[in-house]
Amino acid sequence: MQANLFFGLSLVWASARSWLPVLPVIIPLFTASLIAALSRLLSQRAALALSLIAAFFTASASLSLARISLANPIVYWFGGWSAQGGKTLGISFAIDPIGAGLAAFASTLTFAALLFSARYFDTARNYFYGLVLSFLAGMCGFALTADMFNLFVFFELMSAAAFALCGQKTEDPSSLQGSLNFAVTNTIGAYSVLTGIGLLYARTSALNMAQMGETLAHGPRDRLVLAAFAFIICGYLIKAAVVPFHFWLADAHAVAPTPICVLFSGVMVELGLYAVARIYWAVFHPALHPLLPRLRLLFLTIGVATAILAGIMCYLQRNLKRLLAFSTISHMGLMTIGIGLFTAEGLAGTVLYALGHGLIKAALFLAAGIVLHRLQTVDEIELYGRGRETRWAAAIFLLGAAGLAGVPPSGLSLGSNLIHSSAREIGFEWQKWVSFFAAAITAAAVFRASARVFFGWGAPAGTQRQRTSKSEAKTETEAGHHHTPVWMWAPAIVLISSGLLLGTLPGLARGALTAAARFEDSAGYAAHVLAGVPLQTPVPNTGIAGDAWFGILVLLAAIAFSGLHLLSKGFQPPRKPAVRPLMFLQRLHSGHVGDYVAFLTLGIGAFGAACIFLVH
Amino acid sequence: MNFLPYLVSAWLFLIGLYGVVTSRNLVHLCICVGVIQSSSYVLLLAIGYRIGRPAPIFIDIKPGTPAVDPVVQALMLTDIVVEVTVMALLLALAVQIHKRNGTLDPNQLHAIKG
Amino acid sequence: MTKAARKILFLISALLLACVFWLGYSQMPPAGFVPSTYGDRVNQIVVPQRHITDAVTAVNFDIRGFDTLGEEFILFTSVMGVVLLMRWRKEPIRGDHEDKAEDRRVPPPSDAVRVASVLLVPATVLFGVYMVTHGQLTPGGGFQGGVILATAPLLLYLAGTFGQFHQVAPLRMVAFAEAAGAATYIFIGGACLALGGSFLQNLLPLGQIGSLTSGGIVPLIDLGVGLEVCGGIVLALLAFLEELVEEKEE
Amino acid sequence: MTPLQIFILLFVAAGGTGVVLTRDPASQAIVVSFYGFLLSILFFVFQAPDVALSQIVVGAVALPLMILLALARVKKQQREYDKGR
Repeated sequence: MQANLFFGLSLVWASARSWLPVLPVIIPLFTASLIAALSRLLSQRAALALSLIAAFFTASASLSLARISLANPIVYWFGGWSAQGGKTLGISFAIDPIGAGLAAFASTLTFAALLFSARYFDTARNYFYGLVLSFLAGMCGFALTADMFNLFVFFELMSAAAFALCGQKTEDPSSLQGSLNFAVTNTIGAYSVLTGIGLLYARTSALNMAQMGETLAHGPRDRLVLAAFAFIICGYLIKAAVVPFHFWLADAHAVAPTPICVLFSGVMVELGLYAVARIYWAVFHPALHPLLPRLRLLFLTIGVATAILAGIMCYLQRNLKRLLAFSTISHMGLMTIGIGLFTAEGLAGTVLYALGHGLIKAALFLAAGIVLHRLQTVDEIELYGRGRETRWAAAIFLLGAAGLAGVPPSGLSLGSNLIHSSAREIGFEWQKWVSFFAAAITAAAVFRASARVFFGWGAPAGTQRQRTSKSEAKTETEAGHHHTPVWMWAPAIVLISSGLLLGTLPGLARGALTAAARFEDSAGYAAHVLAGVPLQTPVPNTGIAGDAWFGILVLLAAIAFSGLHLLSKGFQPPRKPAVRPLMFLQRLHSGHVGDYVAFLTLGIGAFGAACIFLVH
Repeated sequence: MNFLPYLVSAWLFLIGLYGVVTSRNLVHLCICVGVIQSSSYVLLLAIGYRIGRPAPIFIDIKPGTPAVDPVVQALMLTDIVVEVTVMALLLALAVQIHKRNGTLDPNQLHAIKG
Repeated sequence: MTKAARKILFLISALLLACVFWLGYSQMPPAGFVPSTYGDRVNQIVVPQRHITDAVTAVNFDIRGFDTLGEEFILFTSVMGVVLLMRWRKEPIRGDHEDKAEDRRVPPPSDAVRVASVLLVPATVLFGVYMVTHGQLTPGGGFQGGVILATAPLLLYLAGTFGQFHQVAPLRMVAFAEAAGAATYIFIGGACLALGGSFLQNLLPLGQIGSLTSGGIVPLIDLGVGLEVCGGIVLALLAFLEELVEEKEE
Repeated sequence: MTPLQIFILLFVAAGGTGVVLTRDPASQAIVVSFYGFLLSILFFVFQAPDVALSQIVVGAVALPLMILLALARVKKQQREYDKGR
């Protein structure tokens, strides 16, 4: 009897294990179609409950995948078309802790965003939940797949859902073009990716990343490979919103409903960078590794430009959501540097940084959503001193600013420490100061905004320059609300505290380092995917040096800077020559889709040209 | 001559971009995005084609006969579906923008600044 | 940026991009001679291993079936998105006024158009169904057939009134069919898992080569896809037809 | 490559250019339909009948229809907008 029971249980367990790899994609998609099919029968509450359950199970499935794959990546072949003699026919997932961790993270943020939206869309239809779940499925599939074209498919699934969600329920008369800018630039990016895939397919006759990498390693390292590299990487960099591809992100964030901003800033853009890292290490590293020092310079340039430009732009905003969006771009620059170091330490640091940043930024957006819910605007100037009542939002904003500065033990502090030490090792000591600048100025922007909004400090009117970025978002919920319901502040509080305490999680940094080392073991990855050889990557034994003072220094600098700004009544009147470059910078962010696409063309062209001249 | 398909593909990509950049009407702009997408069709088609081989339909020809590459054609099918769906979304967005602003000219939309 | 500045910036960048295209493409194998071991291997196994005579269908629904799952859901998602975007009826547009009936009067189509459209409907449906069911044998399949089927109700629309349109395509049913078609794909994949294979593993009997039931799960998936695509396209087109959408609200 | 293939390739390039340069969306919808048709012929002559069928149902029928419907709606909105002003 007992034996039977045991047998039955183990059977269930075994089948659950064989189901597990597909669950992060299947659960949300199936629930989405269920909600759509029953959209007329289900009440909104029931649809919400279903989506919450789906997000929860997706998160647990992804988490257990991350845990299992710590020992060895899981390779799952769809349709049973496994690799034969190093050649592939079918599509596979290759699940490693970083990918599965990102999927789990995406599901967690989706859960929080759904919870937040419980009362948020008073008139939303059930299709909204279907879209959110499709979005989640796209992100999960994107993080888990090991196939180049499948990656593109999930990229498009994610994008299609994101475009639609971005244009939802904006009550603002005129800013809807933000979602069109988003859709157009990202679609062009997708076709840049597809062009690159075509080039690679012509060379390798494969779509599996590991097989592509193997074939490229044995072929010539010529212009075709580099052009393909440029097209594919640029396509995903558009999603990652680095300079000069970053324009869409701020517009999209200013337009999108706040819960959706959480997903955009918290995880979607980071997934763009994830794809860059994944593709570089799985496909191009075997062929391009001699060029590594030069590629490093290229990525560092992009990262530094992004961090600094967006940092400045962030400080100039008066729309809270747009301010947060630019701060996301600035931090994406730092993450690009982390990835672009092409070291295990740098990647591990970036992963931790992305987690910490995602949690904190999500909480900040939720807080902005609370402000919008209570006060019907997110414009810093209009809100001047009106935020005294919204204590939850104030607390989250202040904590979030500290988190963005990277005070220990937040995930950002842990991550940036790793990135710094890696950068120091390969001779980029100065990277620290870029990081200092970006973290300080984005934190200072949030400090300044919260001081004005929640405490009424500084001058009531903004600076001259800020006036240009007039507020866009109008109410998303109906009428004024006099209290903040628990499902609005609770997710934000949970997110911010987990973001701030992420660094205390024992074994997190060590685990990230191990996972990153395996992630970058191209040969091992290929052998594992194609032949099932277990990974034997040596685990790096570097000590994780904590530099607690850095984060605190950044925090002090941020407080000092914003304090000075507020004391000096906002630099009024602006001294002309000093601000002219800033005004020029602002004018470039025109909201005109033609401008954005022109810059996008410039970006792809310049990146491609740079890549090709790397060889010569 | 055997490089013509690649040239056409590159040309379509660039001319599509040109259309997007200089567009004065959002519906026109969406269609130009479609032209960029068609660039990828031509590229994939050229990659999959093998001179002298038949289509990969093994009804009239003996199974196992060398044929053109079916994988690329499957990718193109996916690509076409993606095109039509993305286009529908873009058009819907354009219609909504018009509804809010009374114009489809991107030069007259000045909501987002800085 | 001014128009001129934008144009100049673009032309310079486009020149750069053209160089990248040129440098990259010039090292491609000439078109028509690109070696494709992947495609060759597929061509060799589809008939013996899968009893499918259309290799493209085999790739789409079996070998790389998971891609197509994603693709179907891209369609499904976009349709949801379009419907949500276009059904944005709660608040009046800026020039707030009540007049809606006036523009709705379309001149009635001439008899010739009406007759032609009605006559075309059965042919369209037949052709669409043929296409959906013969996906594994001949060119075509769920997607193409689905789009063709979706044009049938539109022909009716062309022929006359919305009333007939509604009779043919009650919107709730269309919406339901679309979602059910999408769910079918996952359901089939899951059934393969439950039978002990991996997701979307073709475990059904493969049938006689050349018959309608050949190909194992492929014809079933084809049917689901046909349903989904047909429903999806109808919904998307309807979403653009504002008037109908309003009726749908009630 | 056969002359036919080359010919149609050139036509496609010209067609794409025509689509972009037709600035009026209503006539563009017609040009797009023609362009979709051209592409499907291209697919046919390059031995891709499956893709050609898709292209013809999408590019020559569904897509232009969608564009026309969108334009019709825009037109109607424009009238209401002008009246409301």
